[in-house]
Amino acid sequence: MLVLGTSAALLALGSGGVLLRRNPVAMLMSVELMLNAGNLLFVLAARVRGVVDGQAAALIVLVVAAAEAVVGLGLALALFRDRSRVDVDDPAEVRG
Amino acid sequence: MSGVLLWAWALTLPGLVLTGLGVGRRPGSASLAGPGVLLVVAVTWLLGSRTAAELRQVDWLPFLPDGAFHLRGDALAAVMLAVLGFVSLCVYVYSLAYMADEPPAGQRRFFMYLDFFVASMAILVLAGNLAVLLIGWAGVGLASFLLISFWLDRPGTLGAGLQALAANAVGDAALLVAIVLVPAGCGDLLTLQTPACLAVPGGARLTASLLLVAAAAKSAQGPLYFWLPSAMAGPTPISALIHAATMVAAGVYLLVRTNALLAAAPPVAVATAALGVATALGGGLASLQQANFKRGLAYSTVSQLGYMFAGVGFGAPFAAIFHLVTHASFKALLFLSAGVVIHARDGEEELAALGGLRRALPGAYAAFLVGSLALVGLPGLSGALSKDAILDAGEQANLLLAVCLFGGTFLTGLYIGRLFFGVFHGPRPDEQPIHHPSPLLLWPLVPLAVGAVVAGYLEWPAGLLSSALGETAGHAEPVRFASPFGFFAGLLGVFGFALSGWRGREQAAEPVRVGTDAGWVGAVARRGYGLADRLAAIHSGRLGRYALASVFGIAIILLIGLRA
Amino acid sequence: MSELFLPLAVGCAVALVSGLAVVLARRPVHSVVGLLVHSLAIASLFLLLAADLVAIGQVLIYSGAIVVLFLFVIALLPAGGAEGPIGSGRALSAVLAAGALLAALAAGLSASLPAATGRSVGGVEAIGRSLFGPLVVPFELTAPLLLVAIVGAVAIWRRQEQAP
Amino acid sequence: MSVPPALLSVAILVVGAMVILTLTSRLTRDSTALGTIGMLTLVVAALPSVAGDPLSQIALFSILGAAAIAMLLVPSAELHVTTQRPEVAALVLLGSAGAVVLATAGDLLSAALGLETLSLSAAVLIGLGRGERPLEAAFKYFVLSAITFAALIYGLGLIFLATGSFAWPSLAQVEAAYHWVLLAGVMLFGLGVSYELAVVPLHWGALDVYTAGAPALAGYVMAASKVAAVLALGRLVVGAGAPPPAVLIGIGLLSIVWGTLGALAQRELRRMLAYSAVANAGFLALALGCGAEGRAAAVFYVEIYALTALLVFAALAGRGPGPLGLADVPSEEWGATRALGLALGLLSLAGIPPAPGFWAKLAVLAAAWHAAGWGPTVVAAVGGVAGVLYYLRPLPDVFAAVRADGGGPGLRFPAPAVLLAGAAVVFLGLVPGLAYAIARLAIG
Repeated sequence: MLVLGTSAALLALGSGGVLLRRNPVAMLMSVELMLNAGNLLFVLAARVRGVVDGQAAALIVLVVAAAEAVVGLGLALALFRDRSRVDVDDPAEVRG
Repeated sequence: MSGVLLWAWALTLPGLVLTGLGVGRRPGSASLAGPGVLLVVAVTWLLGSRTAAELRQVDWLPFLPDGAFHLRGDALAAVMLAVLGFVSLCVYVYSLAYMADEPPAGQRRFFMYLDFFVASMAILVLAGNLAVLLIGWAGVGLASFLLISFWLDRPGTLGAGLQALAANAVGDAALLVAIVLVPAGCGDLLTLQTPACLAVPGGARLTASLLLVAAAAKSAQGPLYFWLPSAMAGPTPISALIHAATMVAAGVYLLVRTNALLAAAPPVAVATAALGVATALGGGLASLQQANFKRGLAYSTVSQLGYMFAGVGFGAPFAAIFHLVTHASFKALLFLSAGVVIHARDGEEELAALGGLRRALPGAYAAFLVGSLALVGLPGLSGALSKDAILDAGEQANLLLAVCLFGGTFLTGLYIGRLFFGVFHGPRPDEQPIHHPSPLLLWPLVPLAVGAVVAGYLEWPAGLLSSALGETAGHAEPVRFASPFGFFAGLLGVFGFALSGWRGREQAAEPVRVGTDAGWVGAVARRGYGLADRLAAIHSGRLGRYALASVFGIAIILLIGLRA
Repeated sequence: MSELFLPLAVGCAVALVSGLAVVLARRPVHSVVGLLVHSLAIASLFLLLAADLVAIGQVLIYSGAIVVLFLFVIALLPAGGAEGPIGSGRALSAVLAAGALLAALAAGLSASLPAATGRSVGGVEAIGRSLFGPLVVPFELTAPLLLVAIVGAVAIWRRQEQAP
Repeated sequence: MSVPPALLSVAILVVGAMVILTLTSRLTRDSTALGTIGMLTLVVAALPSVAGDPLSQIALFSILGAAAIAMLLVPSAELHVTTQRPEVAALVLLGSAGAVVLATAGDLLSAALGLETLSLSAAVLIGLGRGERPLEAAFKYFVLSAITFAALIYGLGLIFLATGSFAWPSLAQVEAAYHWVLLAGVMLFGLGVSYELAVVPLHWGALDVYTAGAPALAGYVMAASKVAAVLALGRLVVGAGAPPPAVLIGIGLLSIVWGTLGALAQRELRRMLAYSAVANAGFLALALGCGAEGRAAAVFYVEIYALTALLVFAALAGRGPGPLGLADVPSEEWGATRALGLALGLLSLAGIPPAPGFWAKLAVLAAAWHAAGWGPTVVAAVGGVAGVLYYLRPLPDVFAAVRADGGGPGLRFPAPAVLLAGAAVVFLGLVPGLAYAIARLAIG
């Protein structure tokens, strides 16, 4: 119960961080918090359910998080390296 | 022969391809054969054995209640095809001369659009069920849009085309709902009124109302009239063929085709009649206020379509079809002779700048006079007989509406007289040069003029048309005719016509400004686009906002889903 | 379970507080340090939940690789990745959205939860059996994902480096 | 242990991508060889579908078909660095592998991995486009997808908590105590998948991608992700009975209204297409909430929509990545093939029968009438017909601009893709029953 609450709070905290920060890297770190919340849930569920698959899935999600971080940071770097200011709201030339 | 009739819609497609490939010394000449063969096929069928043919490929669209590919060639379809072939053949020939000043690529495009239109219209009248009807229905709408917007470099043509699309879309939405709401197995245009097919909440009234909305949109009735006058931005041959003689009559055709359904829903039938009468009067009044030659004629079309709607609503589908046939020839004649005038004056359409053209353009003058007299119902001409049939039916069905319609004939005389005397009589307002029309522009007027005079005798006194149509246009008992009601209506029309002549050109050219142009359309369009602009402005391109909206969205949808 | 409660509570608290530090730290470097602490706290929670291998993985991949990667990128960003001031409107809306998400989750989770029973499972061998047994397909599917990540990162880098 | 046919295809796609990546330096200059290897991989990858069930058949055909058209367009894709065509081809193959996995996965964890593979390759593919705009769009798309993906992973955790397995869940079979946990989990998972569908309120990133990406690649991203997302969501709805139909219908109608209004406001062709994609996603979500007929209609709709969108984007490929204002349509250089392809695509999107887009809308409307009743049907019908107001707007200009001899040398490449997609669109329009029958078998 405690851990479940923590994971939910972490998910919300991460989403709040994504919305709060203007720095793309901080934003991506907040996304990592959200993914960690999911991982915590997997491990907890493995324990509650007594099924080890949850732990294995947590390992796989770790890999996914790494892959996501690599691509995300690559894109952020490419987009912001030549800008004087790092603010995710600055590139707003494309307006959907 | 019956089999050929079913595939008549494909007849103009070879012409479309050939014209597109650039065959023919004069652009468009390769397309001429299509409507000619169409006319021959339809007339041969009517003169021959008249065996109805059907083609039914079931489960073509398995997700619909009736998803068959269903064609039906019967008398009603053949009559419509004959009208289509006749008018379009005249218009094709006329267009060869009328569009000759366009660059060759433009001419070819024009004729390809025309071919596409004729094919779509033929599918529309040959359709056996709602699904196939929709193919033609949407096709003619598309052709209409493309042809209204044909002169892209002129201001307002695209807007006028979009207006037509918007009005059509209202009708299409109604038709789409109708096509999916009928019970499984229903959709055949002739069996919509059977009890099995009315087993939906709302029943006959709902289905019939939806079809009425669709028909009203296509035929510019009631509040949906607004697009037809704007459609005059297209070339004049188009105004004659699509926006006077054939496509706008598709709504009338649909109601006639499904007249049994209308008969099963009396309130809707009364609404149809009332809508028709109101539009007939409103259109006539509006025509009096136009400063533009073609718009004046367009409102006349709106008004005459109102007569046809009234005929269907009075329970006399045959009268409506009869008026459709006569109207096709005299209104096409009016538009084409107007086109001669406009062509001779380098595109001038304002009444104030036209006048006194009687001597310069005797051919157009004579043609327009014949068309006008047929329109006002000079006893003996085609319009008199068909209008008589409608008024006669109204007298038996709903006297109050019939009397209103009777009064409308006076308006008809007034407005067409105003256009006729305003353009051809009186002094010339300026000394602009006048090009003499080529024979190609004038020859097509001859068959149409003949039609305008004699089309009525298809029915009177021998009852040829009603016996040919038989059950396909309701219980087509030969109309009594020469009823005093109809006769006096004709005289009233002629009186109005003469009154306009007596008032003279000066007053005639002066439009009566009351301002009945559709203000509500503009308001709705402004609101709609304003809303759209505001919504689009939400998309600021800022990632922070987007992320915020996404997270909020996830949270709210999650909450709703857990509470639902 | 009861003897585990206190350590678990401490672990959760550390994870949350360090997470808050990640979100709130003014300088990106501080955020990274927060992420490091957070990751270690999560790993300790894993240990307490008897997920030894996942804990090791967490330390190696997260603390070892991902956090370092973030550090590198911050170093490469202009002005050290320092960001402009965050307006109160942005802060308020972020708090509101996070709150809404938490409320929605709470609505789903609090409605009915069974008592936490469970038994401890884990061990390298058991996880290995899982990864090469029921989860072999997802396990193998990490291969194309990693391939995309590698190709993607390299391609995006080449895009900037070799631009005309 | 027998390997499911779809997984075999995935393996083939990955191998093909690795071959291309290994030979990058050689293939950079030889676009013929690149195209050959790519197409060969796709053809071989399609072979296992012979042994597959209807679901994997439909997934393989539509996704690999989209990839084939994209592969034909790779030589004309507007890239920032023109030597990156091998990478683009490899990413198309890998993204397709992800899409196939998402659509056919046997368990949810695989589906999640497929989704992530697809969205990462999509972000990179878009990011490689020429200029700064595609990069910006790719970054936004990526961040927003990362948020929803984290929510999806959390939802997967909840599902695992409730059921103790990663199999496709069922609300009916879960222990009563875990009912709400599972519902929350399925909702979050479904929302994560919906991001690929681009429904409101998760449409922002996709809008940017469709607007600013290189046309050749944006069309592929749009087609592959929508097909895969519809199949995955359909399976989720069938098995779990969630997300609740009312939610799907609500999201669908909101998207239809939103996308239609947004498209009406546009004066630029690409943006108009992007907003209309949201409206079309709305039709898909609406259909998914309308029972078995609705799900079949959704699959039918997405096949046709994906193909038509590909046709339109193929016709726009090669003209450069910049915006194409509606007022500038006449001055574009249109070859006959491209102009007619664009016109056919627009007609189908607008719903002019017998173009297949119209049949798709009718199928959704029929399902909506039976499952959702009056209100949704009327809203969808009006939203559907309103499409003519924006889709057909450029049409007179396009027809007027057709020149038999038009199209410079740079515009030569898209022609095969346009012809392929156009032929498929015409086929679906004339014989819609076949596609619908397969869709019905796949997921009904």
